[in-house]
Amino acid sequence: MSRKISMKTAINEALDLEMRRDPTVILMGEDIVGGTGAPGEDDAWGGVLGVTKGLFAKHGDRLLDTPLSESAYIGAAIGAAACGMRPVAELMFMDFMGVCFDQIFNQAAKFRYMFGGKAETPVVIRGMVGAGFRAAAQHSQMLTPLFTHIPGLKVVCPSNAYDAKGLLIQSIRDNDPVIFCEHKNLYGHETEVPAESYAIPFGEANVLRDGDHVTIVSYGLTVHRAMEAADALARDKVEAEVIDLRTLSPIDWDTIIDSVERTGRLVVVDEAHPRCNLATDISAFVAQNAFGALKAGIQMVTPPHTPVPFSPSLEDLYIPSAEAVAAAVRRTMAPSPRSTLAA
Amino acid sequence: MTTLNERIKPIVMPKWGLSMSEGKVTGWLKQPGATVNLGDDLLEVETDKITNVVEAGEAGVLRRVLGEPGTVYPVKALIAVLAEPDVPDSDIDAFIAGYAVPAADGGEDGADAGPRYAFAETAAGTIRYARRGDGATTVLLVHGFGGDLDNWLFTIDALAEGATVYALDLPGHGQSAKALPDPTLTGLSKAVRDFMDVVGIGTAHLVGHSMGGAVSMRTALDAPERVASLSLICSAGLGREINQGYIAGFIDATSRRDLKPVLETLFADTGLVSRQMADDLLKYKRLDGVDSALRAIASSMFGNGEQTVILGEAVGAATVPTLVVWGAEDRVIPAAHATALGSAARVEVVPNAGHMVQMEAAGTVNALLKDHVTKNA
Amino acid sequence: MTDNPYPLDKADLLQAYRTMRTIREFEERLHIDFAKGDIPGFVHLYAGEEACATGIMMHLNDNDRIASTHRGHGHCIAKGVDVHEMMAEIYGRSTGACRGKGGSMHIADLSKGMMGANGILGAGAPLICGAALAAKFRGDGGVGITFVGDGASNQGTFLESMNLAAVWNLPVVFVVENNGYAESTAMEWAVSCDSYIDRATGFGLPGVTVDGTDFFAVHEAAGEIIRRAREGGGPALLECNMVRFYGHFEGDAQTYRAKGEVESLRANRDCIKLLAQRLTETGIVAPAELETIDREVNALIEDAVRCAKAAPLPVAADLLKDVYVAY
Amino acid sequence: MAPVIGIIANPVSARDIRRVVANAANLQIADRANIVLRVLAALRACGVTDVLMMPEHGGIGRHVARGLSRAAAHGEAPYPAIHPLPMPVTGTVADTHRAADSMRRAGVAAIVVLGGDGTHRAVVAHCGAVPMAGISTGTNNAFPEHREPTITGLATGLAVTGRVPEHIAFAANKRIDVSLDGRVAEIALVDVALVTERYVGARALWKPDSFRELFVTFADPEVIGMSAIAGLLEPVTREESGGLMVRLGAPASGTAASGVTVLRAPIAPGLMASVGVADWRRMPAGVPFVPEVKAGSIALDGEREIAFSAQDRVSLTLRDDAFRTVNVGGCMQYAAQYRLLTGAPAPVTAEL
Repeated sequence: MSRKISMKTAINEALDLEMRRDPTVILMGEDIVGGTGAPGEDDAWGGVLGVTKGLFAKHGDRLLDTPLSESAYIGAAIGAAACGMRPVAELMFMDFMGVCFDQIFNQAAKFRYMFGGKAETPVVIRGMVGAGFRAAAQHSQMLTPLFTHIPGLKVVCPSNAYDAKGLLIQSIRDNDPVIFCEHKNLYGHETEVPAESYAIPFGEANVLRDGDHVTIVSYGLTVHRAMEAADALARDKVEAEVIDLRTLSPIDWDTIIDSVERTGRLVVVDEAHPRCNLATDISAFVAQNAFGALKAGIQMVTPPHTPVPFSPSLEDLYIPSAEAVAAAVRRTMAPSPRSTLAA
Repeated sequence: MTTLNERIKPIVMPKWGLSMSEGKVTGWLKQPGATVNLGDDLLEVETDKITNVVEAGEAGVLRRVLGEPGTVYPVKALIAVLAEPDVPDSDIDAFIAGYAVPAADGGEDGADAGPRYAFAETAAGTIRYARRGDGATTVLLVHGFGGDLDNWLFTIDALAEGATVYALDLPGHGQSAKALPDPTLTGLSKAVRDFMDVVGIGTAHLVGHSMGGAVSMRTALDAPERVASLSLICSAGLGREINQGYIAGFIDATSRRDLKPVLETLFADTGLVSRQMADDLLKYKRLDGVDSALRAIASSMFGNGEQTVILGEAVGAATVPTLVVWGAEDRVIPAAHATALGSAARVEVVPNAGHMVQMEAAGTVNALLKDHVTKNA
Repeated sequence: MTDNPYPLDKADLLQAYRTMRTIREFEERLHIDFAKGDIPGFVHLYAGEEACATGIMMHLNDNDRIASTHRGHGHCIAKGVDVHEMMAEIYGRSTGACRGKGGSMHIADLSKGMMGANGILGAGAPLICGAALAAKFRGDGGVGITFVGDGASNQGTFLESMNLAAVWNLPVVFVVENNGYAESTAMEWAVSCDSYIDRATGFGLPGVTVDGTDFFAVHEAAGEIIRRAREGGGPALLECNMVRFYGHFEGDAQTYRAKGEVESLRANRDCIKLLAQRLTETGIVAPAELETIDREVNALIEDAVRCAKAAPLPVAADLLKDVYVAY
Repeated sequence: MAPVIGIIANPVSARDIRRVVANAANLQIADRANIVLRVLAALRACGVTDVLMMPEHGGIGRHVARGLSRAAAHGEAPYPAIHPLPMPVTGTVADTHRAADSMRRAGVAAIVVLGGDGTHRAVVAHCGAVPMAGISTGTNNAFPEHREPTITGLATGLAVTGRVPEHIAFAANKRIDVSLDGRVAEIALVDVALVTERYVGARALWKPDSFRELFVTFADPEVIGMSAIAGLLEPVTREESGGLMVRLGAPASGTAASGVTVLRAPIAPGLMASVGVADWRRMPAGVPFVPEVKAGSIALDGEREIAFSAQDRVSLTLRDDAFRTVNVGGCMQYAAQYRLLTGAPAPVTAEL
């Protein structure tokens, strides 16, 4: 049975279904129950934006509110994972990883390798990412490249409710540590989502739109910008293929390369800060592995190299727009020096 | 208000299946002025699920072509006009000017107003089904391995013109329960009868595709009083051979890149496999329980690289009227199996069609099915 | 025949001695072999601190988890990690406890409840909170012990973990191994409130200080604290005052220590000498029995070194293995 | 010049296992430092200008120094000058021994002690005739009375500046000498318990099954610890001569036939234990007693200190008038009666 639900509801549903299926799944985080110990309602918030609302009523003590103490409880989630639990720890805003990154990248990510393959750390760390919430520099970043940099971590960033549910279920069932990035501006976005449980395998990009002229690769919110751009371009008979990466580590290189080999043009759209991000990574990979197929220089569409600004007038300029994506595509479609030479 | 000129026949954007609301004209196979015979290929229409050919339902001259290639039209939008050469142009222009596009899911068609799907709680678990039409005879459509009731996209509405048509999702398939109490042919046949009990079907004409054909045969053998006739489309259960690569490929594929070539095996025209078809199947295959259900069924029926249950001889000996239809280019189960029942069945092998012959040559297959059902009503 | 005045039977007493001797011999041998250049990387030796690990670990089973420090060899041996595998690991061999991927600072054996030595100081405390949380969910009575040096006790992770353990009432014991030096910096200078016990008190945890060179003192205090945790009494802190015979790491000239300090400690506060003295003076154990253990331990370490040196190094294919369970 | 006072504040008292087995209190370092400041303020108010202090690395001195420098920044002089003793810090009881010894040799008029029974015992062992003013910051605290430290400081100040007559200002105390093989090895201020555990371990006593014999200098039913056992049987005051000796047995044998009485006694803070009592009698002063237990350990003022075997010859002797303490209650009553605190303190000649 399939119905239209928001990404927020889809995440809640995934957590609920997995907690029902597997008693070792526990949830922890700041205010994920909300109101613990306070005189009012027990289940007051259900997460700062209500993503976990209602789960306490269903699963009780398996939801643990935590002190504002990220390095302690993220570490505890990792320790519990190494001892047979499947904790899903919420880092309210991924930006907060600054205070607990050691536990993520020096502990969780390395246990398996450093202990000679004898450890499994099936922890999921969920958190909000992305700009557009007028939340300013410390609550708006797309820090995905920091995680993809670290071997041992898996990094997921869904663009819609269907993917969010299936990818979160896979994240919980996965035996490696997973960083699950939820774009806060997509929480209200609705898609058809089956009521049943399903898992979307990691490392398989979703081709949202077929096209032969240019390949646009993105993830998270900017996937929608890419689709808007593709629709606009189609009116001018430019058919863009739009690839939603869904998981950033592992990443589906084959789909990217297959597409670029067909289209010969690549635009990568990344909401992360521009230096050493997914856009640069993908551009480099394609340049190294499919250079011969390229008919034009690769274009990257990213925010500027600045913190996320607060004022709406500035933040709107910061986030990559559909127009910027379309403009990038048009740059790749312009006659390149190579084709001029060939002519 | 123009008076209805019965000699002017509108060609409209067809509604294939239950979820289609619009379609894109991809190209005309007949040019304006051409003479069209019944069943001729008129144009190609692309939907989000599949690209298909629209066949002429009536004969005449293609007087006007209104549907622009590359343009999307709502269902029932007028895209061409057919008429005899002697109908004046002015009448045709007046007809076009007066044509009103009904709403896609308009209230003027009672059957469209109801829910697209229904669910029945049966002994075999929750079964999703669709019901169309309300004719006196009842037809039950049974899909094949890994399929669902949308495999009858081009079939269900055509048959519903003269019958009450049900299409169900077998257990482990579509949106029916994924747990399989019994993954054998007997178990699936039992589930079909459980479904008939719950929705109140006493006797039905069973139309089975592929594995659904075997399920239908099993049902006819086990409960002959409930099966008025059998229509077996590219059916399993009529010979040993089966394309094991297809079965394994279908089960193992987890990405569109893996699944698409597998799905292409199903069609003579591989271009018919759309992104949506692959995506929908992947969504289905990802559901909890599907993988194990498919593996259980496959190992029960197609173990060791061949079909394990052969029912041809038994069905041939039974008295149930049987139609066998096959796509000549079926790459899953060889068309040679069509003759397994010998003279006990009517056999039609459709050229230029593959395993999904009911989709690829919908007009032909629908006509054969209607004929078979009507004759044995 | 003398009756046993100790809270452990003779076999356990001998086992305690054997464990402490094994740690000492292991570390002394590394000290020598490191100086010869046989060992890659760097090692931090536990010599002098054996009574602490041994006295605590004798109360634990494989179901109990410990999170260790960079100075983890003693904890590993006392928790039951195989000495041959440890030695091979330190030599970077494929037969090592971590197949040569971890080295001295990351020896782990989760099957023994040893969650790893840790190169990040203070990082074990949150992890052990998680282990204790898992034990609490399973209801198996397991406890978690995290070790921290006097230096790393200043880490936010350690302090946050005491708070979390108290808030969640976790069966965790925070063991501060106070050897007086954070690398080269004196504890007295670096710890603001001057007392780990006061810090624990600040989080609502009881704190106990014992003489970490006295096996029986550690054993008895740890026993009570661990039992309290198992019974749901919540977290506690145990401070063991102990002595470090060697430098922070091998190669440390220790010029920050007073002249004669180490010699005096070796003469007067050697926990193994003290234990041996107690065992023999009460007549429970004959000196010859300890000598036998000394010989056996010596042979064990000798064999571990021999095997480690003979063992194969990891090969190129191992470089890419075990980054993920599946990727 | 005014008399000089010594202060010995033990930073590591009240850290033992009784926090886990009996929920005993912990007095934080900052609190101990505040006590020292309160004592200093009272001493200064009495005219004391110089204090010798035992150095330690537990942080008390550092906190005290902060208090002093803050006062100096305000331009106030509420405290005497502090002179740390020039001695190495080992962090062990040897520091207390050495400090008490140094202070005695420096001629201090009194030593203010912050600690539990163990710290006071360590001071008494080396302070000779110098009177001691005890402030309880330890676990068991049968010896030092529970009192606001400011008052203890005040009484000490009044006593050492000669404004309270000596016979009122100071009191005599008893102690028990523990001899091993004819030599006094240790002393106890309140109680000596013989237990069967033959190891010192975590020191504290909390397992009554191992208790065998108890010797106390006084038996006060209002105090905590081993002496509470005696106090609940037959009170003996601090002032009268002699103490009490009690034979203990396993409470399990506490049946009518065995002649053992079961006594419920607060043997540690928050720890009520059932103790089997065989019999008890007065312990006269000056008479050596050889305990019946042949092997085990000797606990002094509630902590196991010495393990002994059948080869060791142990004897216990109670001594009256063994050391002097400031009689805080007496001093304050006298101060009230004679309005000692109604004027500015008169300058007093230093005795150093």
